[in-house]
Amino acid sequence: MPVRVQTTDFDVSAELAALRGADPRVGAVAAFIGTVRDVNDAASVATMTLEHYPGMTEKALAGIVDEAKSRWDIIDALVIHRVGELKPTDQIVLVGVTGAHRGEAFAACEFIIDYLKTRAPFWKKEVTPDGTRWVEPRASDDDAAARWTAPAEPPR
Amino acid sequence: MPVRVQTTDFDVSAELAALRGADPRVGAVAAFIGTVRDVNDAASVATMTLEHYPGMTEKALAGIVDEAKSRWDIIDALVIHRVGELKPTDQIVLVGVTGAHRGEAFAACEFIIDYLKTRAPFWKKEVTPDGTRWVEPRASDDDAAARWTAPAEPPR
Amino acid sequence: MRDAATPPTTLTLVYLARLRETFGTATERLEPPPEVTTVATLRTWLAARGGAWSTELAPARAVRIAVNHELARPDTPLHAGDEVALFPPVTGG
Amino acid sequence: MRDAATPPTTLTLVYLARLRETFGTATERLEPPPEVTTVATLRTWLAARGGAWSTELAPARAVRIAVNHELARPDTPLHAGDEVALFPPVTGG
Repeated sequence: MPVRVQTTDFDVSAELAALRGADPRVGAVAAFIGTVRDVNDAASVATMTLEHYPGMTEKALAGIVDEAKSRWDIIDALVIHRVGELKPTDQIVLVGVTGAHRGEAFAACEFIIDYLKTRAPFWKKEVTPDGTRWVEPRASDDDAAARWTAPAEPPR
Repeated sequence: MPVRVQTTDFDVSAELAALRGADPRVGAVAAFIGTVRDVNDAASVATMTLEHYPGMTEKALAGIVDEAKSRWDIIDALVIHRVGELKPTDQIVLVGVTGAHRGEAFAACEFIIDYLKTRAPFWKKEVTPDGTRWVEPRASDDDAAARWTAPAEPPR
Repeated sequence: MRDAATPPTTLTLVYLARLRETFGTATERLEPPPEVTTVATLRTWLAARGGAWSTELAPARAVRIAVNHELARPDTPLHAGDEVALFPPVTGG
Repeated sequence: MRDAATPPTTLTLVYLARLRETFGTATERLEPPPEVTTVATLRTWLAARGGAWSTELAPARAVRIAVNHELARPDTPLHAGDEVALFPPVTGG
């Protein structure tokens, strides 16, 4: 159940290989990679800085992974999130989930990124031609996270 | 829209990096990797051989990718499927989808693997302690593919 | 397959996976009788060969048929030069 | 934060992202009055400082509050030595 916050980039192959280990029960790996776009809310983005709340971040991510493991029959899950200065096309976050079957792996992967987007203490500050601004939260992220609560079964 | 059938292994990082290119519109990459399990239908699997129908395979995969692109607002998609002899923990298939936002990328990725499982001409033959056997199709795969037809909107 | 030497009623049959093994052949060219105009009538005609053909192509068995690399339905028409593939439900991915 | 020199009513406040910038401080230790027993009463008491505090912590503003690294609700009780963080809705991922 590795959860990491780091300034450096990550290698997707190496991270997913480590997550799978040599476990021959794994039949499915679902993964999500978030990357920096050059446009956000109609403004062009030159660079962004990601800030977090050390101590709480790791606890929040571990809690989200634990919740995913309790909801779905998965084998393991991984979250790596970068902080510091990033530019368009840079990788921001990796979520990887292993399982015997793909349906549970996909659901858990999507759940983890949806919850991370609304519950893990990260904040983005963008540099645009009009100056520096804190990114506003998206209502669509709240909607995505709300899909996973009540009823007990996720909306698949 | 790369679609490839090959006997050799693939590197997930390199393939997803090529799929993303340097396109700064990409904000989300959803990926699925299928791997060989050592147990299938309660029998232990030593090795498996994947056969396909050359000519039709590429056409079927390209058709599934085109269908995904017409249904969801995604930027690009990739399918790599291995054939030949494989052993437990080997990678079988990679599906990667890029988009501006994660919801569409996840849906298209899951659609592609669900359709591939029921429509692309691949067959698995397993070597088990009881001898060699052709893998039987799963009803759960038919159910998964059927989720995407009628009603017109996929069940998200 | 559409060269001038091919009689207009010739089909190329392709058998894959378990069907290739049980039929003992991977491909054949054949000239079916005039009543074989669709995928369904071809299947019935092949099943009448008896033995493994009768067993594997019995109506209750799940058999997929592709014409010129596209999945076909029972009423898909056949034309001279078509490549017709018969195979079990797929199990890739 | 729970060392013997800390008075029992001392809280460590942490301000993050936009709130850190507008308040001009990242952290402070303070001793709130006895009526500050929950997250909600702490917020009201801080808002009464006026200026940016009043603006950013107005009831209509979306502010998230964590106690000891766990997201809290308005009725979450506060205890001596708690680390209480105030921040805008998160935007990671």
